[in-house]
Amino acid sequence: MKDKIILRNASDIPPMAMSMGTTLVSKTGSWRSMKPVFHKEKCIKCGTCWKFCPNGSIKNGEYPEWDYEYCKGCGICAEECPVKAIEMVKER
Amino acid sequence: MEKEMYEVRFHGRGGQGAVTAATILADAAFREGKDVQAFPIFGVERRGAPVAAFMRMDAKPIDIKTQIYEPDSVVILDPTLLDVIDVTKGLKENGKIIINSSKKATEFKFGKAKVYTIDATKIAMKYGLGAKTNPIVNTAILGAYSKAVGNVGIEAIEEAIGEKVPRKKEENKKAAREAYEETRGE
Amino acid sequence: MVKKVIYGNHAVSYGARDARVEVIAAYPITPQTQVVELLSEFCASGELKAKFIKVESEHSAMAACVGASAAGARAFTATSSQGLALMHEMLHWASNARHPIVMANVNRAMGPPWNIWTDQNDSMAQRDTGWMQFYCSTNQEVYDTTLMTFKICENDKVLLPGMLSLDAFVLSHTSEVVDMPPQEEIDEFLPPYKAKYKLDLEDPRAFGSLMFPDWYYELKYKQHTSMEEALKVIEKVGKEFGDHFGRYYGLVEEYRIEDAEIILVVSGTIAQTSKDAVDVLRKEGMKAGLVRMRTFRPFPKEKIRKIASKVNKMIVIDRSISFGSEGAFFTETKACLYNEKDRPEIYGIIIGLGGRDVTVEDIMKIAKKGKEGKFKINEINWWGVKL
Amino acid sequence: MKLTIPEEELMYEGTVDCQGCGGALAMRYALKALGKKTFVVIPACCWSIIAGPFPYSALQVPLYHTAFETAAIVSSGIKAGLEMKGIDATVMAWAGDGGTFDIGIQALSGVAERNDDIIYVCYDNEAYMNTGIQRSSATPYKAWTTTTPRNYPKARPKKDIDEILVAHEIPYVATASVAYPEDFIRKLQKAKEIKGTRFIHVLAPCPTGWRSLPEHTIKLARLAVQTNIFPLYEVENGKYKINIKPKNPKPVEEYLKLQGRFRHLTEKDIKEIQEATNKKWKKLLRKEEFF
Repeated sequence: MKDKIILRNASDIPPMAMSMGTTLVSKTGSWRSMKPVFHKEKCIKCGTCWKFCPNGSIKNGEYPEWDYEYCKGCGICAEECPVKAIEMVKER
Repeated sequence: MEKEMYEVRFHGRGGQGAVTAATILADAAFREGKDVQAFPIFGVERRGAPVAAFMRMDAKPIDIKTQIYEPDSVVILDPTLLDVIDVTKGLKENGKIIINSSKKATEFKFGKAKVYTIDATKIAMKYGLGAKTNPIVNTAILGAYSKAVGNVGIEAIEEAIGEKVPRKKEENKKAAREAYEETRGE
Repeated sequence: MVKKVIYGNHAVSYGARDARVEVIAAYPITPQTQVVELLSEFCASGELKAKFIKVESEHSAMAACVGASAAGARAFTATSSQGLALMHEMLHWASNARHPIVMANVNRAMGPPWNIWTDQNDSMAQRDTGWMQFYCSTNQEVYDTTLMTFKICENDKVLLPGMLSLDAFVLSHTSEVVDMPPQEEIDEFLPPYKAKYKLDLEDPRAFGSLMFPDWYYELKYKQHTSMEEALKVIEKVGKEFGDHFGRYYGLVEEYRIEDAEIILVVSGTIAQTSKDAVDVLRKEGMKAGLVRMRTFRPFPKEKIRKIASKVNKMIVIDRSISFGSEGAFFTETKACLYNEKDRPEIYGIIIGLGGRDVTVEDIMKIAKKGKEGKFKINEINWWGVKL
Repeated sequence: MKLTIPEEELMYEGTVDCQGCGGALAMRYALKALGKKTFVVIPACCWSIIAGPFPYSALQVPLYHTAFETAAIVSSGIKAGLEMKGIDATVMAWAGDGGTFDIGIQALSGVAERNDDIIYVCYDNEAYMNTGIQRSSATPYKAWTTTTPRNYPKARPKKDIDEILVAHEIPYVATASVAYPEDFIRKLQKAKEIKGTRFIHVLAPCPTGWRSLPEHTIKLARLAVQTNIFPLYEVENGKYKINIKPKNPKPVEEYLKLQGRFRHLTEKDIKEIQEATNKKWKKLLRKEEFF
């Protein structure tokens, strides 16, 4: 599903603009200038960060897991975390 | 240009059913094996305003799609129109004029045209067609047409009425038949 | 088989009914109203099992058809003039998204001033929207073309929308005899539409998303190729229709052109009237012929080239005008002949705009004047304009 | 973790919405609420881009892109087509404020008047954001946009689209905010079970156009509710219910000051906005009381 669709010539495309793959090919993680860093010890597993991530880039587990391949670093998770368990730090 | 086709013009007022009359006559002629066309004057129809409609029939297929300029006969649904418009305009020499009127045919004079009259209003009222202020005379007048012109049979007109008239089919057929019986020429 | 004396507008309604359309969306406009009125009755009585969306505008009519077609349904609408103009954006949408929607357009002049009578400026203005365009000249042809257009549009090699045009009043409000075959036979000719591409829960895809220059161009190439392919499909379907019902149709109708010295190129009801003119001219000794243009898009280029190769003179009569240029059929006819070695002299006539009646005498005079070479060759000739 | 909304994700990552996009988040919620048997229709708006360029799609459900003013009616067309094909599913029109309040209102009104069976969601970011922040009729009073410069900001209040839809007597109209996903999802799920035209208006902050920080998206969407600038309420068959009634409404200034689009406001402007907000809130309370 993350595969790029390879198109060579007109015969490879349908007669209209119909999708053949998913946006997972676009790795938006490269957009980040700030990165959410998780402090597990503070986490109360409330799910707030997961709930408010615009792109669903936080996966649900016992604790939240960030999908850094796609996370754009908007900082909503850190801002909304009720116990400040998430910290935005500069990307290197 | 030689003409084998037969063309009829109807005059009435918006709401009197002139267009339907043309369509019923076309339908009837079609039932007798003719190719036909029926159409209104290409305009904006308003209730009460003078309107015209046309019927064209031919034993051969009809190609022509023009309006009718020189009809073989003219049918007048509303006698008050006689004062308002030139109902004989373009009418062929020796053409026929069928008028809804209680007067005798001899009381009218339109050049060489042969005139027929029928009190279609009286007949329409008798069969309860339309309102008192606006009797629907279009089926009765077709009975008169059949008698006067003779190129479309009254039976075919009755059948066509059955097809094209939405309500009071039997009354309309009776009105046409009665008009057919009563129509008199000059 | 049922033969009935019906309006041209009702021929459209019966055609749509017998094509078993599934979704209708339409907005009334003079002189198309009877089309939608009768279809409403068909839907209300259950005679036609279809959803009729009574939209608030023509733009929405076409948009609803687009949606229905995207869901895989057979969709139909009818309009005229200003309504067609309002649809313009969605006409592109329907074609670009490859929806085989069928539309009847009652050819009516564009305002202002208000004019409800016939000419082709409304449909000609939609030339480049990617719709196939067919012009009818009898009520029978209106009915038949409605059925055929679905089959042409839905062909896998075509997948484009199609518009059939009928002249305001001269067909729309004129009653003529129309022969309607039994439903079983129509169903055999036109089976239910099975969309190859559609919105599907089992195979969810996005349609019409952003497309960069890297592939948009190829998509347009494909759209054009399909339009060209339609030339063959139109002829094939016309023949198939004839084999089923005895009435054959092609891209154009050729009338007495075998030995013609002068050929009239005409569309719509004027073409039908022109047949009478040709007959009389022939009786008078002039070898006149007629090509009735049924198809405008795709333009039947090869057909025209073949016909033109045998004559010295052609007169193209247009009931539309591209201001500052000329009539649409005139332009296209000349354009497809330019590189031919032996091309005839071609005159362009504008006639009958806004419903001005065109008579047999008009056509005869035009043919005679053309034969004598008295028309301007590099300009259009306005026939019957009061100067 | 403790989840208060459905876990299933029907939107793929890799979408090109701006950092902190309220519109992307709103779609994530909507698909969670409506599930897999949903057809989505998107007119010209930010989501035309977010949904992915050819040959890719961001949604796990069928999606049709359509012209700016046609979201509502194309949805009706799809619904009609599906019904003819015997397919029972939800059709959701998903349009921005431009496509709803302005260019799309005619078709939307037609659909609502006929009570066509669709859900229409307007994700409202209060300007033409996709074309670069031009004012729409959803832009609030005195806000800056690229067509309402700071020395000549928007002179008219935001159009009350919800009341326009209520006036159509459709079975369900609701407002929502991305800061209250449980409420938004409940409303969508309720709408899903109703037949006819259902209209949900969700406030979706736009950091790019509001000149706010991406991380403030939820905060702003929450403040809009807590200041009564964007009250959460629903109108079911004409009956009003306000979902959140702040005990001590926050001053509008708290909401306005976080947004660069209001940077030029004077004390007087803020006072004026506060008064208008209070008045409108009172009116809403009355409606709830009487209807």
